[in-house]
Amino acid sequence: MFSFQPDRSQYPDVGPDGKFEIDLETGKFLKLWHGPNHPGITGNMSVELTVNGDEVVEGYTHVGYLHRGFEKLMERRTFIQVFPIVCRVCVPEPDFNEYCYAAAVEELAGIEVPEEANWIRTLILEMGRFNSYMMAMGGIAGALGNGVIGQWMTYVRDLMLDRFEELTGARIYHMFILPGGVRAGLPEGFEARMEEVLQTAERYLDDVEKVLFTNAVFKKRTKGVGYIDPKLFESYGVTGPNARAGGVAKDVRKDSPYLVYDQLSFEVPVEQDSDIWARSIVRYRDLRLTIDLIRQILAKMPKGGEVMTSLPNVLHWKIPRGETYIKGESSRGEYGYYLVTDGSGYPRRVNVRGPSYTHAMALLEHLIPGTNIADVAALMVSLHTYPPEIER
Amino acid sequence: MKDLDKNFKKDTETEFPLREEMRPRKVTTPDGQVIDIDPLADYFCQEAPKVHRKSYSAIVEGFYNWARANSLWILGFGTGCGAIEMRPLMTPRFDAYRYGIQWRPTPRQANLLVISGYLSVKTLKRAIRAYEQMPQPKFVVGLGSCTINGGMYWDSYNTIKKLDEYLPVDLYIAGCMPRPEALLAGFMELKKIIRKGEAEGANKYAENFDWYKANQKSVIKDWDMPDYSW
Amino acid sequence: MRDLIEKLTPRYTLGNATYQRADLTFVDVTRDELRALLLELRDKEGFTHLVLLTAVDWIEEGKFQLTYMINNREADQTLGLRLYIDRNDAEGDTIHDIWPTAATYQRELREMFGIAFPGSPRVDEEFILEGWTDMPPYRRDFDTLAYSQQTYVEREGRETHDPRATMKHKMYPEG
Amino acid sequence: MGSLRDVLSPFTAWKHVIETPVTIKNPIGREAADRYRGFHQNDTDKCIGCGSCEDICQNAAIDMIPVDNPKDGDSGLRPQIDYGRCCWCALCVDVCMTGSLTMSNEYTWVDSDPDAFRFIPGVDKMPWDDFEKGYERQGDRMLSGLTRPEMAELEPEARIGNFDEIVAGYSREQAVLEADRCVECGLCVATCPAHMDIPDYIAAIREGDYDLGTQILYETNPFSEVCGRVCTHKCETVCAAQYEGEPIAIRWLKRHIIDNVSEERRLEIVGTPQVLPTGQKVAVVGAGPAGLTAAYDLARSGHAVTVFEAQDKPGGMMRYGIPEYRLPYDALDRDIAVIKAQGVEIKTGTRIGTDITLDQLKADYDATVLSIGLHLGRSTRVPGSDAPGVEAAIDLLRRITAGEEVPVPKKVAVIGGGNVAMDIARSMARLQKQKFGEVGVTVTALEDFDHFLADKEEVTESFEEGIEILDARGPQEIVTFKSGKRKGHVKGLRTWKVTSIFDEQGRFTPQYDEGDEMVHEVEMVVEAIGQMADISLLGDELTEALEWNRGRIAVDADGHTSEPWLWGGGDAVHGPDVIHAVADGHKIAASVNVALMAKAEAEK
Repeated sequence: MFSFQPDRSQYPDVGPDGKFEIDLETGKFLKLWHGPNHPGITGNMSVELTVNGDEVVEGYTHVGYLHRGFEKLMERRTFIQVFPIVCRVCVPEPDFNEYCYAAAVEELAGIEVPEEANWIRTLILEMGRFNSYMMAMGGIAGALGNGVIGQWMTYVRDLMLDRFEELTGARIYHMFILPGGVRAGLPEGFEARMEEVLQTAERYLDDVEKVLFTNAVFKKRTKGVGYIDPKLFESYGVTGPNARAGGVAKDVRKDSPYLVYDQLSFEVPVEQDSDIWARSIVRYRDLRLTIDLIRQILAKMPKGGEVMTSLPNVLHWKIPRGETYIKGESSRGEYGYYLVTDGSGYPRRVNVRGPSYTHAMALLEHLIPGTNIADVAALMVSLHTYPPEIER
Repeated sequence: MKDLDKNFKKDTETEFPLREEMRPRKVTTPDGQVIDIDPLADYFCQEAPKVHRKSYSAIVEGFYNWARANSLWILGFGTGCGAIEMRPLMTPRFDAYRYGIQWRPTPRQANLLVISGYLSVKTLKRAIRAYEQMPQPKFVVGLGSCTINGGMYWDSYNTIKKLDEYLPVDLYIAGCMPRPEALLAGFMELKKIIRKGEAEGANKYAENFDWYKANQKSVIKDWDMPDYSW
Repeated sequence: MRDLIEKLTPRYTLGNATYQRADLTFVDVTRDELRALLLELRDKEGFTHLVLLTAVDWIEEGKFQLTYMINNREADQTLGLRLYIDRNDAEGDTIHDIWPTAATYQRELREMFGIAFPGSPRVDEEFILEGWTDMPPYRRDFDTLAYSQQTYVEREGRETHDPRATMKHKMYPEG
Repeated sequence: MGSLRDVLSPFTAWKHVIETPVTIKNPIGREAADRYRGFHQNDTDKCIGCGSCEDICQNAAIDMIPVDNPKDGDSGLRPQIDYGRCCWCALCVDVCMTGSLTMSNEYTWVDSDPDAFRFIPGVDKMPWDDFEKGYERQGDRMLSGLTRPEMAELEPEARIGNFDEIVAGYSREQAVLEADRCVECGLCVATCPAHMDIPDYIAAIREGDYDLGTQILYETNPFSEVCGRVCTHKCETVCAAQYEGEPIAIRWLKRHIIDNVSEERRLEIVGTPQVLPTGQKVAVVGAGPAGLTAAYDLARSGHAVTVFEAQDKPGGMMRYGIPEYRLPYDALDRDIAVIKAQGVEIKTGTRIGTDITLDQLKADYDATVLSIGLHLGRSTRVPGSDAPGVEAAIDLLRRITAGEEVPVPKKVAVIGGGNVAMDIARSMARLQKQKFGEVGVTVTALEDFDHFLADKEEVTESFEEGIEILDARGPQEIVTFKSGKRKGHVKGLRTWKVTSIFDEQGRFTPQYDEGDEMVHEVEMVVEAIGQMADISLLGDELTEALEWNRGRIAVDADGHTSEPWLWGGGDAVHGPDVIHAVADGHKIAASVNVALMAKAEAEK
């Protein structure tokens, strides 16, 4: 007789702590490797699942497939030479690295940035957030089998890449925010073309609303799934949209405004349910907010002025001993750079604190037990993690 | 390029023990039988690759090459940054599918491995396995500076510098990273090479198998898979 | 922030405090008091969020600096606790029971700096690197370029010339 | 859960079926944005091969490769870029000192040969060489400073009435700012005749390590006080910073180092010869820069050196040719003190030919260095140039320095457009100011201002001091009084407008516009059109024996004359220039040292 109840007759013994006693030698468990190449993972990372039937009893993350040793490489590059490599730390949203690094260097070297450069930086960060959320929307829909959203979102993201290209001169790694300012001002007619992209994006987002968020399947598979207890947020270092989906209205943009965020008016979207659904809808609303912010920035920003201060000669630029931490709100949560200088021409230490570092490992390992194999991908993507920033 | 410190002494002594799950052992099945398993021998076919002979007739070979050229199935394995520029190719704006190019989730269905940028040693191990699992004829495209000469990770301790030391590469695309348009141009070029019958990377791999293996093992310290994992 | 440091000073041996920004302070702490201090800061002072845990290698002084950066989200204050430990047989105390996420940081420090954290979960497993045989790579005395040149093959045929010498030779060929 | 709406709503996606496809018809080769950072271009005519791009490239992607037909003032190298390394960050474009390096917006390059991805932009022909669009720096270079800090100097009113030094030298802050601009390319090192390690001592300024700086200076030049003030700074003419902005003030930075090290400290740093005396004796004729430099080097090699100087004080042209307001005598004395501390004996007031002969030197010494300088003024030989009231600039300058009486009339004309002309004009102006309270000096130069020989600062400062400079005027006649009490004395100078100076073959044949004639009413005419060596002291026999090269003693590359015991150098051999003389001094000393050591070896 067909039954919705899973057959647990073959299941292994349960130990005194209420968890399965995992002994691979019993043959009741199967090791299943999820990754490193898997469409449900944004980037290269693997999760070693121990499954029992289609239920996951244990999951361990394995990272390091993208490790390039950035923090080491930065130590043997001069302050300006670090600038081109920082953006590579995170592929889908590289600009945050550029901003954090530039701001850290500026703080320790005592450099003032022109006002207009701060506006352009904010614009770039929001455009980057837009792109990142577009990938996240496509990813979460794709992980649940709704491929068309991914197609649309990639298209819209590509339109934004065109805007990036004409503003910064590159598509992915913009290398535009350098210590002291930004490389150039807005090109002629940029605002109009940006408005066109934003309108296209809004049109597609309306469709996303209809196809994804008003969708019985999506609701069924996400509501109540992947619940993170808000009590765990502090102990697991959960920040950004993942925390906002659990009722924590924290956003660095709002709480400790950097760049020109204090001159923009916005409300941070918050949800309460803390499940995959809530995380998705928070991102969706944050994406809408980003579109609004880009409009605000373009309307309010000064144009045609200085965008770059004159730096000391970068070939032998030395920064006195000191340390600082610069943070900002990336699309995935608090992103920070910890920079230590020792008075030489090279950073003593750069530590990149990416939100994925806490989200994709300890937290994910905590969430995985008890889920279905099919939900692991959705769970991962809903946490919106980017492996390159974990392992650097 | 400036001259560099050569005094550094690398530690080459440490030997790596076989990982626990790779060791031969006895296992009890759920129905009570005790069986011996030797993962290295059981999980992999250990036969070395063979050179893929050309067809006897030039016309037939030409037809084969035409067919191969027009169905490039790419393994969806983004090894480095460059993978992010492959995504637009899969979507309507650039739409590589109209050129007979598509992405497959498993190596068994793919004939083109795109090494999208840098390869850390850890990923190299997986890339080698993925490559060897692909059916012949198969091709490798190296994407971006990193595959050519190390790129911006030229001094990194964890990324390889010359892809062609470890895998046979049929084509390189310059850029960091190359745009989707450049990728498409590269794939078109690869098609031309295939149609001319010059994309012989896989045969080169089979012919110089020992050389490639020695190179691979020189950087992968914990080699715990059979030499050929097809 | 000064208030907090002053408040804690009678009970803890706090060294050298750096007031980097209005919302960012660094202060030296001692290993014995670290745990008690972290707990007090977390439970009583609202520093509930562990931002990062990392190390800085001061090889000249024979020390590792462990930086525990904690954040009070309500007051928007970040506090960096600097703990100096000996570089030889470096060992830190695990704080994974205070913040579970610290376990990940400690694994990384173990692998990249060779700092032991006894008792931290999975701390001795391979984390990012695989099959690594050399000294922990983030240590200052590890030369990544030399390692890379000895391990990997570079493409040949590159050579460069010094503008100074070349021009001198061009202008004064006889010497 | 799930309403009917939730089931039906997703089907709205089907509306896209009837929308126009967004697919780009032919994506291959789609043009990139105007600012796109694509493949590199290099304007090889503009490029000077300074290697800043190589220095800044964090990927070690750039090599400097020699190319054919380099132009003057460039290293002869061009950047080669390895696209197996490049990350298209464009820092090389941003740092480029001349703005020659740019990026096109081309981005497609596929090849199956991995070694193909290297090229020298601008030299290896590439399809994108002529692309207009692409990345170029916005505005001026921003990664290193463009302008020199202002140096404090005396105002014209304050300086015209005296011989006080005009420029004050850099303060520490200014010097660090200026030193910071250096990109350490080293083009200056090659250009400097003495090959001073300019980037290194500039780096020492940045570090604040003046002891090290002094040490570096003395390795190549014992006349840092002098060269820090009056060097012709050929280095600055090739400085990479000059193409966008001002060249590094190398001369002032040198002076800054030496200003910050006391004389005693300098003696400590330089020390005394650290070798055993060789027992070889060297005579040096002329205590000018070449002679003293050779003496310094030889003394440090352990030889006993005696310098013979005709004037009362050592220094040669540095003392008697350069006015005090440019080079204070105490600065020169400090330099010479260090040289004397090496055990060099300087016999002043000893004129060769009268007090002692070269034959005697030949007999008494193991080697003789001839560095006699150019102490005779050349004459224009226009009618009237032998009249009373016509003076030679070089002679006047010497007399001013020596404190001898010089005639100071109200109106003076100077013929010549070089630095000596400026020196004498400004010296006369000072004397006039002291005597009459006003300046009346007119300088007439053959060259126009675009091709002026004197340094720009000299000209500007002369104008500031109220000196009249007339460019492109050729002297035709020195008009004399035909009658009266002052019959035969200078009355004025008649000049014509110069239309061209050189003919098509580059020979000196000035052409004049005779219609544009001027007569300058003056009481004194100073000729400052060049100097020559006083070779009479050689004696007929030696003059006969030596080989000559267009009126100058011929020497080989080491400064050796055709006589085995005699070396020659300095202005007398190579023309007037302090730093050349210093370089000559080193060269001669090295050559003499080799010869003497061989001799000492043979004597053993």
